[in-house]
Amino acid sequence: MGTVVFFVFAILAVASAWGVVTSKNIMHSALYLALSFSGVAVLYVLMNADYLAAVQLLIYTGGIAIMVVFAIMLTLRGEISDSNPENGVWGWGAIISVLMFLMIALVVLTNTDWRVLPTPWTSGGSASDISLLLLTKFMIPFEAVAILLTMALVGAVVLAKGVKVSK
Amino acid sequence: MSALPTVSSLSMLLPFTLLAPLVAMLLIVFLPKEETKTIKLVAAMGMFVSLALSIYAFFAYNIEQGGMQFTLTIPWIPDLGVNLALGVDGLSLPMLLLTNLIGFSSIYASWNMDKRVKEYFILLLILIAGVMGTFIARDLFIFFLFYEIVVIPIYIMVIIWGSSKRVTKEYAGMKLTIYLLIGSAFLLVGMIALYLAAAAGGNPTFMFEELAARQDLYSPAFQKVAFALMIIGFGSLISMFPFHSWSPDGYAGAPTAVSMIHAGVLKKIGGYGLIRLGIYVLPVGASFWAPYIATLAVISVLYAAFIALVQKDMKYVVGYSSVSHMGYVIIAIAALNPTAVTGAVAMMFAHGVMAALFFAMIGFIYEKTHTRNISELGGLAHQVPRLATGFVIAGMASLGLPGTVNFVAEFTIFIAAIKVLPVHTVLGIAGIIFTAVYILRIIANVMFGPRRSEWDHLTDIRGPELVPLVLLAFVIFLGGMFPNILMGLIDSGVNSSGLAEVLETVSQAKIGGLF
Amino acid sequence: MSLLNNFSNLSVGLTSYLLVGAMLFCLGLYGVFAKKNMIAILMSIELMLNAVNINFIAFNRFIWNQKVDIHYVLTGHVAALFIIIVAACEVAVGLALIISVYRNRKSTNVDEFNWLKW
Amino acid sequence: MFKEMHDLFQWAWLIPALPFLSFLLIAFVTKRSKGLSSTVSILAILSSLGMAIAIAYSVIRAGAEIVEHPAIVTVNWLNIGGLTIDFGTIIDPLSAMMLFVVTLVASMVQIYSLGYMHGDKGWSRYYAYQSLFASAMLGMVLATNLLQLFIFWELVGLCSYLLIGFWYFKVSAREAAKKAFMTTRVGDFGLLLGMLFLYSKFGTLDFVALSAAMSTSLQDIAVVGTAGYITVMAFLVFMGPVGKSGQFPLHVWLPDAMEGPTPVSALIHAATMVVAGVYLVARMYFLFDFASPEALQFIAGLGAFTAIFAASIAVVQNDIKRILAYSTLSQLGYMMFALGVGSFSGSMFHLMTHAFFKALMFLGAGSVILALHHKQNIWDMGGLWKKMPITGWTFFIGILAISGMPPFAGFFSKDEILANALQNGHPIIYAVGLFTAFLTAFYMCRLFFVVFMGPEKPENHPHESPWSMTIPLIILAFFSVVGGWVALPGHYNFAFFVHYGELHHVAIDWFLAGISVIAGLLGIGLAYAIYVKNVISAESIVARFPGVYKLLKNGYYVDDLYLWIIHHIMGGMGKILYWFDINIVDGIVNGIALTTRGSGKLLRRTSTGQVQMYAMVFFFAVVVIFMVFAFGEGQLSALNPLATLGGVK
Repeated sequence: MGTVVFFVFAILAVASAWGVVTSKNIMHSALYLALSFSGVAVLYVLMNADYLAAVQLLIYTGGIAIMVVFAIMLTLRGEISDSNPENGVWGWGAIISVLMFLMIALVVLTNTDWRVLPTPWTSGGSASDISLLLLTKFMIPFEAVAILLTMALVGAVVLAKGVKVSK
Repeated sequence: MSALPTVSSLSMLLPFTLLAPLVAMLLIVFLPKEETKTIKLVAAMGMFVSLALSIYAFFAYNIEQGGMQFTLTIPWIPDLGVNLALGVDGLSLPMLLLTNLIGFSSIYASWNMDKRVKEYFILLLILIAGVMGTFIARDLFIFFLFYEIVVIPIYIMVIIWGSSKRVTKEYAGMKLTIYLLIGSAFLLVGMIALYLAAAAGGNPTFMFEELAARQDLYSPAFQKVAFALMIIGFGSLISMFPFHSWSPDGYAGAPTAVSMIHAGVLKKIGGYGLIRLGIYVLPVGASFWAPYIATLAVISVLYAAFIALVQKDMKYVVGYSSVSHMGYVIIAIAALNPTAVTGAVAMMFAHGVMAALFFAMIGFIYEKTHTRNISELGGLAHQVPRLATGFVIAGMASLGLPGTVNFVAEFTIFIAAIKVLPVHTVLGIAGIIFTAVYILRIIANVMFGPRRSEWDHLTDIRGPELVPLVLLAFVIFLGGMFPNILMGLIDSGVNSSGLAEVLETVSQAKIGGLF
Repeated sequence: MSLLNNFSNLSVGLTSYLLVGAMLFCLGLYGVFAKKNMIAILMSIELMLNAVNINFIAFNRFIWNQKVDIHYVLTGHVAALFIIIVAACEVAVGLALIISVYRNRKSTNVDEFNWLKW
Repeated sequence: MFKEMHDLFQWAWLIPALPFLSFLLIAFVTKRSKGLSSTVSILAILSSLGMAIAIAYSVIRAGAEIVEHPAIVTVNWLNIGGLTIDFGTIIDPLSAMMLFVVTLVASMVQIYSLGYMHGDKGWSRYYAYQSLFASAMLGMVLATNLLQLFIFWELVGLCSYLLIGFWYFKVSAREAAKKAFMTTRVGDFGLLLGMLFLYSKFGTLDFVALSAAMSTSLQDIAVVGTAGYITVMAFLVFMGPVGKSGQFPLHVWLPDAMEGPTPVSALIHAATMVVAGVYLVARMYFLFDFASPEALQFIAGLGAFTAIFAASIAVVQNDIKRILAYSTLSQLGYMMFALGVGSFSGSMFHLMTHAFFKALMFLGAGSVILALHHKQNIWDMGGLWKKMPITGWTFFIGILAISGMPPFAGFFSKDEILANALQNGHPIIYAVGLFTAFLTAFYMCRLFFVVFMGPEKPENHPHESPWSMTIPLIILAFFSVVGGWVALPGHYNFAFFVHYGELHHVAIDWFLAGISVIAGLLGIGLAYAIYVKNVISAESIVARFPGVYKLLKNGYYVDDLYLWIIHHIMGGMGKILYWFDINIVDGIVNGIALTTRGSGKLLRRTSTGQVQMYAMVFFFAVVVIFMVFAFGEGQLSALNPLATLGGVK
């Protein structure tokens, strides 16, 4: 059962990602992106990361993808069907990406010493478990991230609003 | 290496000597830039303290005891074996004194400076302190550190306060700096190689004495390579042919004080380094390269002398003449003989004083007439007799007239080198004829001859401007008439530092047919 | 041949997740390399970040260091969480920048932005 | 008695020290006051003269003792490992004689200058240089070793330079000063080399020790080739005197040196400095003696050649001082060949007498020049005999002395030299010397007759010079007369004190002396015939040999040759090397810089500004590095990521 689900959603995620980078219409790209995020969220669930799956859906699919769509709408000029073109050297990019993938795959597949557990653990991964960690061991990074988030918020507002030209 | 600083008597003498100009520099930093008079006075006072301390050191140094004195050793980076080790012996003390003599004079030679006075004196004092540091360092790392400190102010000073003649001052400054940096890059490689070789048995060190004491760790092949690197590094610093071309252009572009310090002392770091690091630490390498160096040195002597004959700009004449004179120092070093090394150090001292005086006088002439072109000048002895006196004294010292310290030094070099390298030395001595020709030419064409009315408005040097003339001429004649004052000290330096034994061993090995 | 062994044992294990992550990462990389539109590049970066997250969680899921306390087991999750947060910030600021640039240059085409050129 | 003498000799260093002190005083204290400057200088040199006389007297009283054992006092000057040099004073008859001559002529010249330099702006400077010169010259005379001698030798050269160029505003004076310095420098190069080789061979420069070391070394049969070595040294050392004493081919500077004030010419370029070379050869006579005979023969030949060469040029010169200068050259040649033929005391004797009468004549010429407001061409002068009786009479004494007329000083010295030349087996040199004596008498009398006897020139208003100038003339004239009498036959004559090796008492050979006198009389008669009686026309002789006349007039074109060499060979060499330096050496440097810049220009094309491009390159590099490590050979495989990645080991 798990295997089937995994393959379905893994293929979904990867195929959507393919769509993101190949689609000529940037709006389609954005929608494929949302789909890909959702596929990944399902993979999280399969790995007992329920809470993260929820976060993924909320932030990525619900937040980021939507924001991207808005940004596209704000900046869109010209023909929508050719809004997401490749540059002149995309062939090289493709080759390097493939080489990169081969490299990673080689490492992954040839390494036998992953120290994989005989049976993966099943408990944990819930919101309560993570919150415990965040408030104890990772408290300082947590606070730092909070500040970062605030600053990003302010920064985004300031940037997007633009500086007023003083008269 | 003990963790505590080793304390000797008067151990704070050298730090104070080194710090005096830096303290003056800091004071100047906090002075308003309109107060040019005060700035100059502060700079002069700082240098005066240094000069007084180094004169004291010169006479307080115990010649009988010899070796490094006034030492101060503070471990700095223990893991790397770097020590903040200061000290002077008979080789470095004359150089320290020379630095301060010229530094003090150079302040007065720039007394009429009116462009960005504050920055000028700040940089000048840093420069002097840097040069001083190289000579009192007992640690290769510190030596190199101070050497690099020196390069930066020179670059800035040439670019801002320099003058463009045949080449622009920017070109001159770049050439000077890049040459020195390339030289120091070779040096750095050699230094690291030496350090690693010396640390092969553990206990890494940068101290000159320690490096020299670990002779058996350096294989002959290593010594040859390392010495070749040193030769390129120090050779370009001492302007040995074919690494000399920065020297005339650089001096011509530089402001007076920089020319004085550069020709007077900075160049001597090359010779000093070759002695202290080259033949002291790497005697086998030195004896391998000695004949080649001697040949290059002779080429320097004759080649630069010939070129000086046809120069139109006074500074170029003196620039090429300093290349020529440094050839004698290199011949002496290549002779690998204690007496010759004594002569080499004395020659560096003598040439330093002479070149500084020469450049100071040319600087005054340029400042007053705004030209250095020999054909545009003439008969200046009418209007500026004191300046002419200084010019003639410098010229006579340059051509090695007896009674000047230059003669003593040259004679010592010749008498020692002629035994070892007769052909080279004879050719080198032939250089004194050409030296006479070009020196007399500029003296005659600039100072003597009919009165020229366009220079009637010139005022003779007076007041503070006289300081370089009086001080440096006094040293030239004192050293020339009573040579034991200087030569005794250098001799003790050569003998007590162990250099003499090293040289004896090398020359015996040579005779024994090891090579 | 370990390679064959791994393929024969093609149940859903660590390797499968890592390969999915690698694919996503490389597709993102391609997007970064080949796209002209700045927003498309930003999206590709998001893909790459997702790939990283998959790796974190996969390692967290399948590898367990016994020496570590039970409460520390979820470190990979925390890392992924932080990445998501930072990615959110990044997208927010990035999009704001893109809009700002767009406002000045009337373009989101990176080919036209070569101020880094000598 | 010897003890108290030694007390005196201990203080010999004061003789050069006093003028030096006066130099310092004038330079730093009395510069502004003309009267004080000259007073200080003259007082100092007179004190030195007094001491020199006292020393000469003591030397004569000591007799044989001092001849055998010179009184030497030394102090250490330079002492470093492997090189020890002493400074000191040596008192023997040779140096005592020189001290007397130098201090006497110097005093006379300084007193004379009171009148001659009257009103000159550089008065104090002049006396400062004079004092410095006297000090250096005396220090040189007293030198105990070759280095000390060399040092003072160079210092007198410096003073000569400064004094020739005293009127530095004259271009001719400036060039003459430069030339003098440069020419002597060429000779000094050889001297320095010789000195260095001597030191490296014998380990000492002290005259006494060097002589001893040489004779031991020569006796040591095991050391082969010492004689040849010494001969080479001798030739090198001799180059110094060639330059300083104006021997051919380095004689060119002396005629030009006449651009200096006339008293300077009298002191430096006639009486004292130019004989320094002769003195050096005399001091180092053992070196030439130990060398193979070619060395002395060479000296004799060169001296004789210079003598006749310069005399022949002097015949056609018109400038009064240049005639005297060529005459000086000729007489120096005399002294040199005297040394070469072994007439040691004859040479020294001639040195002394020549100093008296040549200084006399120069000062007389100065008196004439001053009276005629700095005219120097002899054809602009004439009929001065009546207007300037003292100058005329003293000058006449000088003429007779140099022409070798008995009983004037030149007769004895010249005769001794010529007689020695013949007796020691050098007939050719004797003949040359005799002919030179004839020429000397001729051109000197030509000078005298034209200047003093010829028709008066109406545009001149000459008058006798002041007493400060005439008194030195009279004193020097006195010595020109009696100076020769010290060599009259007898036991304690000049040769007894000043000799080298075995003492030979030579009686005057009246036959040879007669021949010399006849040669001199012939010269005088010829001059009388041409320039007073006009029996023979000078113009017709010139017209018959125009080529020879031109050759002589231009001094055999030696000057032009040297100028050509300096301009074309040395200057050309300098230009070529400068071109090489700027274009090749600098070109390589600039070329490297340009290459760096060019490659920078090329490589910056890769910085397109396209971030994507950069990223691609970056990741491509990652892949490549991975490949290298994964599939590389050797040491790289130790870092193989396939083996090391994955899991904590």
